[in-house]
Amino acid sequence: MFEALGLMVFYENMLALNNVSLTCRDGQIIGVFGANSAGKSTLMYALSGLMLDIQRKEQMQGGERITIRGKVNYLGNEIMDYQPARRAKAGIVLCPERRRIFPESSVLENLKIGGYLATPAQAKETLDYVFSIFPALTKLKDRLGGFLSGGEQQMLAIGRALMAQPKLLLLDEPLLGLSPAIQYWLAKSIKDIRDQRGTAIIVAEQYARPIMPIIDYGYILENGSAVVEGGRADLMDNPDVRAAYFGN
Amino acid sequence: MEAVIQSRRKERVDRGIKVRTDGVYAVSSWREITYLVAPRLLLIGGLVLLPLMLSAVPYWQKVLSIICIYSLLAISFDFLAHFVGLVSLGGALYIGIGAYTAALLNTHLGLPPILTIPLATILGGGICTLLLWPCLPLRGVYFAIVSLMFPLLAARVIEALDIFGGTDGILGVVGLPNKWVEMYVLLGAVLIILFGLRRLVNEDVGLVFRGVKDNDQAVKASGINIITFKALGVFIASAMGCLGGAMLSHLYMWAGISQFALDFSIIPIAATVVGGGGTLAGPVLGCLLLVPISELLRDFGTLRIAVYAVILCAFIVFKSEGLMVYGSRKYQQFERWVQI
Amino acid sequence: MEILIYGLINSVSLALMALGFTLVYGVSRLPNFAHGSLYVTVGFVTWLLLNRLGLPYPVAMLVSLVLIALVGAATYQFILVRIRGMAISEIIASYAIGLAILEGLRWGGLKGTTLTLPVFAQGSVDILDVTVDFHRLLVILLGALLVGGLWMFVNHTKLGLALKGMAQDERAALTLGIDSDRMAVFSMALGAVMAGLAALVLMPLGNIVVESGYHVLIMAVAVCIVGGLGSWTGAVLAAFIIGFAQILTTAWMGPHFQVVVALLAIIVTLISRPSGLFGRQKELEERV
Amino acid sequence: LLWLAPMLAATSAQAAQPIVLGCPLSTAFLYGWDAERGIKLAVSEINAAGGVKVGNEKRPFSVEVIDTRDLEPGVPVSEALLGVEKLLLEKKADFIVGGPVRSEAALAAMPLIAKAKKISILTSGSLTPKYGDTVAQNPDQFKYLFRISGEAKWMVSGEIIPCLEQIGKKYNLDKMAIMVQDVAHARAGGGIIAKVMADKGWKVLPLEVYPTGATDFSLGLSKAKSAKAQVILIWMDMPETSILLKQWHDMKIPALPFGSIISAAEQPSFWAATEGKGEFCLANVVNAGNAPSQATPWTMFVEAYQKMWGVEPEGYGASSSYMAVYTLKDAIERAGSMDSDKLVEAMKATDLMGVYGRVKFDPKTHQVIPSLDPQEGAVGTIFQWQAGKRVVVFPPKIATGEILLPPWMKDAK
Amino acid sequence: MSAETMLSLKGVTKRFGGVQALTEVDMEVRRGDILGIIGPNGCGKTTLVNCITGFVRPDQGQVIFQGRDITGWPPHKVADAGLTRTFQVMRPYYSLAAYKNLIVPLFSPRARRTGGWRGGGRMGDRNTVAVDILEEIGFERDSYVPYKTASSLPTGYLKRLELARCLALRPDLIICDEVFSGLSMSEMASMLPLMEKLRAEGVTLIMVEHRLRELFSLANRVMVLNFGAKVCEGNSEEVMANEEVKRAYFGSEEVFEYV
Ligand SMILES: Nc1ncnc2c1ncn2[C@@H]1O[C@H](COP(=O)(O)OP(=O)(O)OP(=O)(O)O)[C@@H](O)[C@H]1O
Ligand SMILES: Nc1ncnc2c1ncn2[C@@H]1O[C@H](COP(=O)(O)OP(=O)(O)OP(=O)(O)O)[C@@H](O)[C@H]1O
Ligand SMILES: [Mg+2]
Ligand SMILES: [Mg+2]
Repeated sequence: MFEALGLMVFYENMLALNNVSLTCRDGQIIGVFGANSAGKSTLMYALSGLMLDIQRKEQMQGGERITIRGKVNYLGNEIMDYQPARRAKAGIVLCPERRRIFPESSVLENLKIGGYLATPAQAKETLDYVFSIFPALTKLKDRLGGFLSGGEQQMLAIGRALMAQPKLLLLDEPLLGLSPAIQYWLAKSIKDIRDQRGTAIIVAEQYARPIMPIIDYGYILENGSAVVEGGRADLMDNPDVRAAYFGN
Repeated sequence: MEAVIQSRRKERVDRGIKVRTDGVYAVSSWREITYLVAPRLLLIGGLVLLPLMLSAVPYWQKVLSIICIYSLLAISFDFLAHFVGLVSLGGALYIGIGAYTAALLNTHLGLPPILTIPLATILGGGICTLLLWPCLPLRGVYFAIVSLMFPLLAARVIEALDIFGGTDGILGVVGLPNKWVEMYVLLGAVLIILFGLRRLVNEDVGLVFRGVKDNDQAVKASGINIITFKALGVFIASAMGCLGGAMLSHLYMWAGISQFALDFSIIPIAATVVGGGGTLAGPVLGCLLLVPISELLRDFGTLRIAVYAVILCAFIVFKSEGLMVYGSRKYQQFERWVQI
Repeated sequence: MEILIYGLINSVSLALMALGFTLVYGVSRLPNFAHGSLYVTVGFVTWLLLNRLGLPYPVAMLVSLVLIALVGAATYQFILVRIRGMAISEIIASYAIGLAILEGLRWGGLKGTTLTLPVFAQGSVDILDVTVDFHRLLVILLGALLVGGLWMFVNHTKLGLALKGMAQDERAALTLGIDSDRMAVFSMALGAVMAGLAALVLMPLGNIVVESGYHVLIMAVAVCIVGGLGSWTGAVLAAFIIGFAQILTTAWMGPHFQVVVALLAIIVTLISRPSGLFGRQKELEERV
Repeated sequence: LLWLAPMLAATSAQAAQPIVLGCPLSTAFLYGWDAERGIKLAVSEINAAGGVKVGNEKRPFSVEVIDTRDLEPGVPVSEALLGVEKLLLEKKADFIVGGPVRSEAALAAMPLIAKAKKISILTSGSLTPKYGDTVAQNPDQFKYLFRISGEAKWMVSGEIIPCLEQIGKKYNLDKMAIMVQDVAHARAGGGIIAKVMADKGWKVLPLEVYPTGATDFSLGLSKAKSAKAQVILIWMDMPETSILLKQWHDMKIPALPFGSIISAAEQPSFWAATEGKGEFCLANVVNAGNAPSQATPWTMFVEAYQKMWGVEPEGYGASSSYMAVYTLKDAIERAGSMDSDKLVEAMKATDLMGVYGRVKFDPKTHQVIPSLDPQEGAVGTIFQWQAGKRVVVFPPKIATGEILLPPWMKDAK
Repeated sequence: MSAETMLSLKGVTKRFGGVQALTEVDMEVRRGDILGIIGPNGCGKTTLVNCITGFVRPDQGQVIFQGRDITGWPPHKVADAGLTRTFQVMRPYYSLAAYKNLIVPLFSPRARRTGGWRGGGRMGDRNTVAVDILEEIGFERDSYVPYKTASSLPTGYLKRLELARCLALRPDLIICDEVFSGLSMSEMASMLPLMEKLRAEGVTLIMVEHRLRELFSLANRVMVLNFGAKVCEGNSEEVMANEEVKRAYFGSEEVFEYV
């Protein structure tokens, strides 16, 4: 369904992603793990096309030069030069790192804006679904996005991404700042979303413990290269991975 | 063919000397010294010699003085906007206050220009800072708009209350002894301020200013009072503008409410955008371009401003990063194609 | 009573002038400093169509609105898109565009006070002893309609919401499939049409003069900022505050102080409410 | 051959070296372009007739106009001053004729022009008495500066007030409202009129001062209406005055609008701009000849102007600018030299019949001497809009029609 | 332990419009303590930190720091008195290089008075001191990381930069708002000794966290908030044993097990 081949991203002269290839089949949950500055966010940006936008803005301001190479195939099309909005229309939706909530819109409005690509019926249905996985948001409907607490914003960001009716959902550090209970629920919900809606999901995380058990296939990034890949069981059994991500 | 291009990318590399001189000055050869000093020398030498070169066309000497006044404003805008984070559209306020202070000191107290100009710089800066003090907590556009309202208000107040000569302005301000003094005082001021500020923003105090711009909450959390720093920034910037205003009033032997005119707020910003914001030297470059262009276009008569606006637009759109940014990048770095 | 009625008219006129700017800036964070010149252009084009080509009034109005929408869209598509996101450059570039248009018009024959558009309806009525002409009443009506319509648009249509999203965080909007460039073109066109509508409604009361371009721009900016970015209620309220401040000073202190008081009102409002009447900008930015 | 070229150049230059008139004018505005047209008209006439006789040679005039933008809001006066300097330093102007137009700019330019020791004749715009006063106070410094157009003090006491009295007597009116623009000359002028008319027994409502660019005058108008004013005196030089008159018409205010300075109503196009709603408005155009009249045999000026520019003279700067060039020619020919100091004397001795009567300068203030009789001095003109035409109604010596009242005023009576 | 009281809160209450963010919170921290604060998302932890550090003014109640009533002081005065905090949503100076980020606190009045971190602030070369601090909290000195602009740093480094900013001031009390989230296991493991060391140097710590394992290994006392009110306080075993905490914070047995 989705396949990235030989992705390379340079920030000026720094290689942030080195020849990373990644495949995601229909309805799979893929995990991407890596420590700080391994290049997870960069990968997510490249997959969602945001990198193209970042590149353009940088160029305008004459700043550093970003080079992107590689191929992305999605549902039989080569989409590397699709702009992010077009990729979103095609069903690739990113829930970006550091939340990026619309601060001046209420929670409900945030979700409604997220429903830009959805039909009214879909929007309504998804809205109910979002509130059912994050009941905490129900109470906060009218609060401005910017006033939410860190964790609440994280939930909202995920909900908003769901509103865009993704076929492939990219989650960048979804667990950041969530309480253990919500982390646990979120991990469950990710599985739910896949099971109930057939959405394929790629999760980038460094806190692997809650996510690892739900993935179908995983990649470990280190300094921009995918050093280990394998199915869930393979990864769980790999002693290096256990040491780095489970602390035992 | 396609594949070949695919696998190459253009690389930018800092020239060795640039890397080394970012913090430490360990220069070893004449070549390197030249590399460092040449652009600075070009600017200083060029500006110092310009009045002499223009002596055949006295009118352009006058234009040069005006360029300097706009440069002062443009540097002050750039400093406030890109290093303190206050986008101030109050250039006209600084000019006006400076001009009136100098004119009043001169006509009422009879002080000579050698006193009125420094006094107007300091006093004017103080007055502007006091006026803007209540607005310092404002952010972004809100501050910009309030600072835009102040010069309009000042002009209207003078008009409505009919003080300081009302709409007629203050006549009889003493002129400067001769045009060389005019030009060299202004050029000197521009150069000193330019290099002084460039120094300042990289000092520790300057870093605090930049901190305030980037993220004032974090500065607060570091135990620093941001209002004090913003006020200091405004004082530095407005004193520069007031210096320009004081010079302007002595240059034309007159001060009037039109010195609060919008042009003084807008042209410096245009110059900053054209020259490249955040470089301090860029705005001067911008003024050196824009003001003469405007003068050259005078032959177009009424159409002049339209043509000027189109040229301005073209600059902004085609070199959106600003000439100085572009230039220094080309100077400091070289580019080459590398195989991936 | 006079104060009330004329204050109302004045305020609605201000709100009308500001709507287009507020829409473009408040909603999609694109400072369109060519707003005033679009306003004047519509008046001038309509006048040309009316008097030179002899089109009927409604047709002339319609055609010039369509034209101005295209101009607005083209401005973004060909010029502003290259400096998107650099706020100061955007301001200066759009101001320069506005200047070029205005001074071009002036050069092209729009000098002095010769041109005017006909009013929609002749005659006047006495409301509680105050003589008000029909056209001014129409202004109030149209103003109310436009504000209401826009409010609906921004809060209850997908397009409006998308614009709002784009304004707050462009990158996040991109990930949701909101094509920011297309939206910006659209909002510029819409803003231009708003400026045009305001011009068509307000110009018959006065003349088509280049200077009003600058006046409209300053007023629009003031209303938009005092109201608080992106807040409709705020913008309308700000228009009323400034509008009544003007009329009240005219009545009590003499028109003399009209501008002084209006400017003071703006400054004082902003100092006491640092992000405009209904804006939450400052609070949001300072939330840690 | 080498020495021939410079000599040739020198002789040919000498043969036809023009006298440069530098005209700093805000050409995008009425008081700028009307002056420009007046000057150009005079220059083309003079050049067609062979030029100016300086000593023994005939030299043509050439005109250098520079757009000073001083009437434009938001443009600093220093821009205008730079324009003046450009004329002086780069265009090598021998004389400054015309502006700067805004009083403030004209005053500010005084020291600059004086420093260059060039004769300057102010012809349009600025009405401030301060100009002449400044010259009188510093005769040594400012002796090169003259003004050939009207000045506010005379306009008020010599023309407007008598005209008002005349109307008052004729129609039995004695209540007046005054609306002025928020600039010094307008406020001062309005204030003086108020005071004098009050002394003469009129009831005068408090001054209404409108900021430049005001677009709504309804409150002031309805105040005037409810106070039963019969004359509304207007002193505003901004285009928005046509809005005022439209509002006046729409609200059917029973009072006669009297523009002591009302830029919008001076232009022939005013009729179209107000869709005829400006009928009955009175306007002052400072000097005769700016509206068709029979002041002197020089009325051919109006026709020549119309022939050259396709419109009647528009603002109040046309006839005076035209006359300035002729005055200068006269003075140069009498002085027989281009020396500034000699020219000053010649200018002071000017006594010339012109479009608006006899041109003589006050020896102290260098201000053209006004009068109600064209045989005595420079006359002004007040006209009224009647059925699409500008009909001169004051001073009586040159009037071509009677002052009329709007029909709703008669009804009200 | 009868060490002196560093910080005490008395009945701190805060409402935002209709939202009751904090209700009558009392708290006491003694010198050398490491106090953990936990609670579900949106329960008011960050708001509590804001109330203490002056970013938000409490509606009622008192904040007393080292015997001084600092309620309602502006943030810069609070920081100057020696009470600093990190931000949950990182707030670096994006356009400055990472180590230059530390010049700002090193330049503050407090650092110049007390000498700042290990006295280096007074000594002059702030750049060196800045790099020292960064090294200490895990930026490799010889790599390019400390010299990159903050805008290009990934989350993990930014979190540590936050902490570094606090250290530069040489505070008496640091409040860490979720410094561990965003760090990988190994990085967290490397931070734990640093925290211990700080405590040994006499710095008091308050840590708001969701990573319970690491928190419990550090903290000598833990406080639980729910809906803006204090639920219980005690050492980690006591807290984990508390029924109400289980209900409010963990929700279900499964989660409890999972933690
Ligand atoms: N705009 C940029 N300019 C230069 N370098 C960048 C930029 N953005 C990221 N980098 C660098 O690219 C590398 C990868 O960063 P990335 O944000 O992808 O890491 P990450 O794996 O998401 O880390 P974290 O989990 O901490 O968020 C880092 O070394 C970072 O410094
Ligand atoms: N300025 C404000 N206006 C309105 N509501 C606010 C404001 N600040 C915080 N809140 C609300 O107060 C509650 C507490 O927020 P706080 O940030 O303290 O939570 P938290 O405990 O830090 O949560 P998390 O673990 O998710 O960071 C939240 O529900 C938030 O929406
Ligand atoms: Mg990341
Ligand atoms: Mg929090």
